[in-house]
Amino acid sequence: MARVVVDVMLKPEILDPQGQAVQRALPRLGFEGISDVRQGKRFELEVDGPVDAAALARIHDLAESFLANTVIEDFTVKVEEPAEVAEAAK
Amino acid sequence: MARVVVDVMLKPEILDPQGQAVQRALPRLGFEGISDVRQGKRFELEVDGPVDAAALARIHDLAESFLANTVIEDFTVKVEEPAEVAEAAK
Amino acid sequence: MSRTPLDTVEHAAATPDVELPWAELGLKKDEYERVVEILGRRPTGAELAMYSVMWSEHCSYKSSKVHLRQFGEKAPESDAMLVGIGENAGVVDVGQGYAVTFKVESHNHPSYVEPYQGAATGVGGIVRDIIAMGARPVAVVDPLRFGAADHPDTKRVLPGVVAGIGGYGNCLGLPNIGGEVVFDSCYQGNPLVNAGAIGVMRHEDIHLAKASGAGNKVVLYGARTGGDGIGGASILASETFDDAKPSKRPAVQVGDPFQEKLLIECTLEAFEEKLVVGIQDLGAAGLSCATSELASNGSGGMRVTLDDVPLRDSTLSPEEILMSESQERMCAVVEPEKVDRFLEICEKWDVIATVIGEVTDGDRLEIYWHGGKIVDVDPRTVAHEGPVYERPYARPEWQDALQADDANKLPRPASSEELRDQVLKLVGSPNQASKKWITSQYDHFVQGNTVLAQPEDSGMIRIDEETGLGVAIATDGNGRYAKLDPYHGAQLALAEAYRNVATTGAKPLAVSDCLNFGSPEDPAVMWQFAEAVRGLADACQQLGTPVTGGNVSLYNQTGEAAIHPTPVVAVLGVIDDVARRTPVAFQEEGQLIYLLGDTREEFGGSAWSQVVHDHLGGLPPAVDLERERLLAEILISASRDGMIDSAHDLSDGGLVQAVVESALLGGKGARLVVPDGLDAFTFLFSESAGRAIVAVPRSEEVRFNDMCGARGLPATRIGVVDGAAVEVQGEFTLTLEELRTVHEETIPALLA
Amino acid sequence: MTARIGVVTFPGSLDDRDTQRAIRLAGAEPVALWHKDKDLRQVDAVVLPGGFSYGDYLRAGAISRFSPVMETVIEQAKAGLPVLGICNGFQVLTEAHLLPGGMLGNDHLHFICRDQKLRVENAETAWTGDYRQGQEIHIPLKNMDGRYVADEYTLDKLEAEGRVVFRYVDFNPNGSLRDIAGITNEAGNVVGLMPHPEHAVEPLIGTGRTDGLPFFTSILKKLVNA
Ligand SMILES: Nc1ncnc2c1ncn2[C@@H]1O[C@H](COP(=O)(O)OP(=O)(O)O)[C@@H](O)[C@H]1O
Ligand SMILES: [Mg+2]
Repeated sequence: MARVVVDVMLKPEILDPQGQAVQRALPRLGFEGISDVRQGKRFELEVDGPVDAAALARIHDLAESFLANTVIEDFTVKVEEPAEVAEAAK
Repeated sequence: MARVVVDVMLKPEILDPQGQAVQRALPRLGFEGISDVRQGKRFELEVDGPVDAAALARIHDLAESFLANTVIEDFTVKVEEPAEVAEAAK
Repeated sequence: MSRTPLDTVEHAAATPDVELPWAELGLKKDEYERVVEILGRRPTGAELAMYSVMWSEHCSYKSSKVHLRQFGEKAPESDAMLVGIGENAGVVDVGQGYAVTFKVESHNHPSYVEPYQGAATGVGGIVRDIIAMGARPVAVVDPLRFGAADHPDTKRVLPGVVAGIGGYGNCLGLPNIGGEVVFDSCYQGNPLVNAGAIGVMRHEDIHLAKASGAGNKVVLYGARTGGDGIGGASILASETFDDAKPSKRPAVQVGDPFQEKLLIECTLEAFEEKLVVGIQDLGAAGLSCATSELASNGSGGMRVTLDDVPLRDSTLSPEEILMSESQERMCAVVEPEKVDRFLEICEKWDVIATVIGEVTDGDRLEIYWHGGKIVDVDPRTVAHEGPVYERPYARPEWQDALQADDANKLPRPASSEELRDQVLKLVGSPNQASKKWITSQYDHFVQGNTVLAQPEDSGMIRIDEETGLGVAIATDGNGRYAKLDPYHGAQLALAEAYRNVATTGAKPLAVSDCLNFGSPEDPAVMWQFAEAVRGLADACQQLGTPVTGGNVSLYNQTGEAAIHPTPVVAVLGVIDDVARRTPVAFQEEGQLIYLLGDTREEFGGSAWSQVVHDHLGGLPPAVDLERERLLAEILISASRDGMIDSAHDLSDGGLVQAVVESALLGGKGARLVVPDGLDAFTFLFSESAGRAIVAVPRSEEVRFNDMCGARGLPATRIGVVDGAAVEVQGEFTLTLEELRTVHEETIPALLA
Repeated sequence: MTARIGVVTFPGSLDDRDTQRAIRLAGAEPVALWHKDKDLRQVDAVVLPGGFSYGDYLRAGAISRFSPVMETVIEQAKAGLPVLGICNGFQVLTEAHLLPGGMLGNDHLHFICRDQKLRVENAETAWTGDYRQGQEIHIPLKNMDGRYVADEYTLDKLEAEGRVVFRYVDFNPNGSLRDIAGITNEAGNVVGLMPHPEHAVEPLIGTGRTDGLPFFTSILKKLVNA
């Protein structure tokens, strides 16, 4: 079993009120030096069977047609390496 | 300027209805072979200056005290490699 | 679009042959030529941007203007009207020094493309119109129409739209107190997302969108300007989807309700301290609209430095800044000595505010960028003197055949059994079923002044805690009626909203409307539009309720197929003490149920004909506005004198639908007797207009009957509130449980 | 003598005015508190009202929790100041760790607005004295993030110590664990709940019930008798 991660972020030209709210709060928390914050969604898909090119293509379609609305959002699809999976599980 | 990514996911033992809703919709969309979906948040922070150990430690604190509520969520902090940044920007 | 060198006015004058992309921006050749004629030279890129968005169908009303004039020409004398058509929203006097502003607008196209954000920003836009009048927004309503309930795309669009309306309105703290949800395959691909808002202020707080007083400062405040939604609403809503050219690809914005909430609070605080001379919200056409309208309505001119506009994206060209439809922005005109205080209030609420220009004593709107003058226009030519089309219109040739296809001739139920089955089918049909799954996603309680909300006949808000003064609002439209006869269909929409307001005990005062139609370039659609406007204007004149403002949404069609003509009408009413409001629910067993009005065999466009026969043909119910007025007077008097304990107007679905709703809401059944002279089927399903049912306590029966008799309103005793079932004597009995199941489970089963 | 009860306005607070009205109707004096001020203006108790403070961006209550006023509220709550968090206020209290556990999105993923039936499980907190133990009441509920979660240990502990103050009855509107609608801290001075008592204080308005008024009379009595 492998994990495929789909990250969905608002397109750069689109307002991201959530990211802005976080960014505006940072100075109050004593954090300086972060010039921009964007907030998006992360989907972790556990895929049965091998994550070959065909499987990735299907997940790409899924992301494009369902997980993201490409009118306002961009997405990326990545296979998570086992090492990362292990680390993330920490 | 570098990008640091903080991924925040619900703890595994906590019900994730959003992920489940996605998963339940998959068969209707003609997708098989995905055994689990979890949905979380992705924060992209644009950091001024070098992302050294000190900067990362501060972002770790930020994630722990603010970006995630560790009562219910886990998080990971990653520096995004320039290559990835380029790819994501595609 | 940015070119080097900067396309200044000077540069434009010196380079008459430069080709500008006027066609891509949606201008017709003759329109472009008029711009050149007005200016006496070619426009600069920035000027072209302004003219093209402001002359779009959405902003200029170029196809509808010639018809809309009737609302003014036929406006009834009304003492209530304080501000009429032409401002951001009309204002009505409701007594005790209070004024109320309300308006309905469409966000149809964006909501199809991105249901959540499209609908959310629709709420945001209408609320800014209300604040711009000087009022505190107190409630929203949302008349919605979708394709067939079981169509897969409805399942994509509806939940997003509802979540968006809720997400935005709930976050602003505005109770949602009414609306509609209608399913019909004619809206497939063209859902109608209309949103209305009401605001309250004291008379002296009314503000207008005008810039006067040379030297006064123009302050832009709210969100930074970004590259999202450039030409979005204006151009998107002025075209059908299939001819969208690449440059006009859907441009949808993301709303930030939190920012808007701050905007409300800081604007109201500035009003309170009398810091604002004129104000305008930024909606469609963004800064182009705000600056040209403020300048055009005022006495002087205006000079703006575009470099001072706070940007989210530093690469934006001046044309883009002028066209951007970034949400949650407002523009105020403030006297110089009050600017500091104004900025301080913005700062208190963490709202970015910047002086971007000032009022001049000339009559030009001048805009500067990087030191060069890129706009120099007479603002009236941009804002108010756009093209006006007398589009050809013609009654479609299919209209006769449609009307001849008489619904009264459809096969009727042959047995009591069949009658009973059809009642169940009606009550559980998507259009008649409970909309609770939807309306429970809206906050009804916030602000603590909600007297009535869904599923009452009208929403009602208390506006004065001491005296109990309140306002009521209902929105209605029936595209099926309007398709059969647009003139009377529009009147029926008005009549229904008027009746809904009166049913709750409030006196109808004024009207706003949202006219949703297909492409004005189709003469048949244009005829529907012309007829609907004429019908509405005539009816408003007769009912004494002036139109205070509204919105037109055209191009709601895919290819050749236009939506049903769908005029949606909002009626605002006033009630001097909300304590005497009349609810829909049956209150007490033993009370007598009266049917007010006349019932005829009228099935054209009815819910019965749709649900049982999937049929649309014949004529809609007859309109009798004098009767509507009388019915309203009786309902209001009865509420004032405590003669009735509940009331429900009859509309689509007819009497049986109304009785079932009153019964389910009150948890009390009804025993009905078919009155003499009517057959059970007509009694239950006819949609004759001008009717309502009321529940009268026995102690009031004589008094109530006397009142109706004296005034000449037919009142027929049809039954009694009783038991746990709806029984039609000699025909059938349906338990409340059975009814509740079909009524409440339909929508969740389709959508959840 | 009456009690002064503070109501905090955060940017995005919605029910602050309504809460002030409820306090007034109960006979106490409402005092407006501003999120940027650390000063609590010598109030005898504080209500954190409902709404979408900071748009509920990031997490409901997460940003407000770092506001200047909360610094003082946290400090004084620990010293015994009665604090009531309603809806968004409850979320702020969990984010501030004045109450255990956390709030997540409703399990059905929709905003929900309804007249909710509750059972009073603890009538001894500062805010519930005017109820009877076990009393069933109806209070409007309206939220997007109303699902109370905590680990099993915390839940067991809350129950064992009688710190579950309200439970949903007949219908769990958001997937809250163990039907929890409201909880209190160990001392009983800090209470948080999702439903909105301030919307159930006038017979004509909202659902037409007044089941929420005892919240405000309870605290008034407690403060005046103290
Ligand atoms: N989208 C909506 N938003 C808010 N309220 C709605 C919506 N749709 C329907 N309602 C409410 O549900 C009730 C029934 O709607 P409807 O049958 O259209 O009323 P009527 O026939 O009296 O015009 C009314 O109170 C109406 O305001
Ligand atoms: Mg009605």
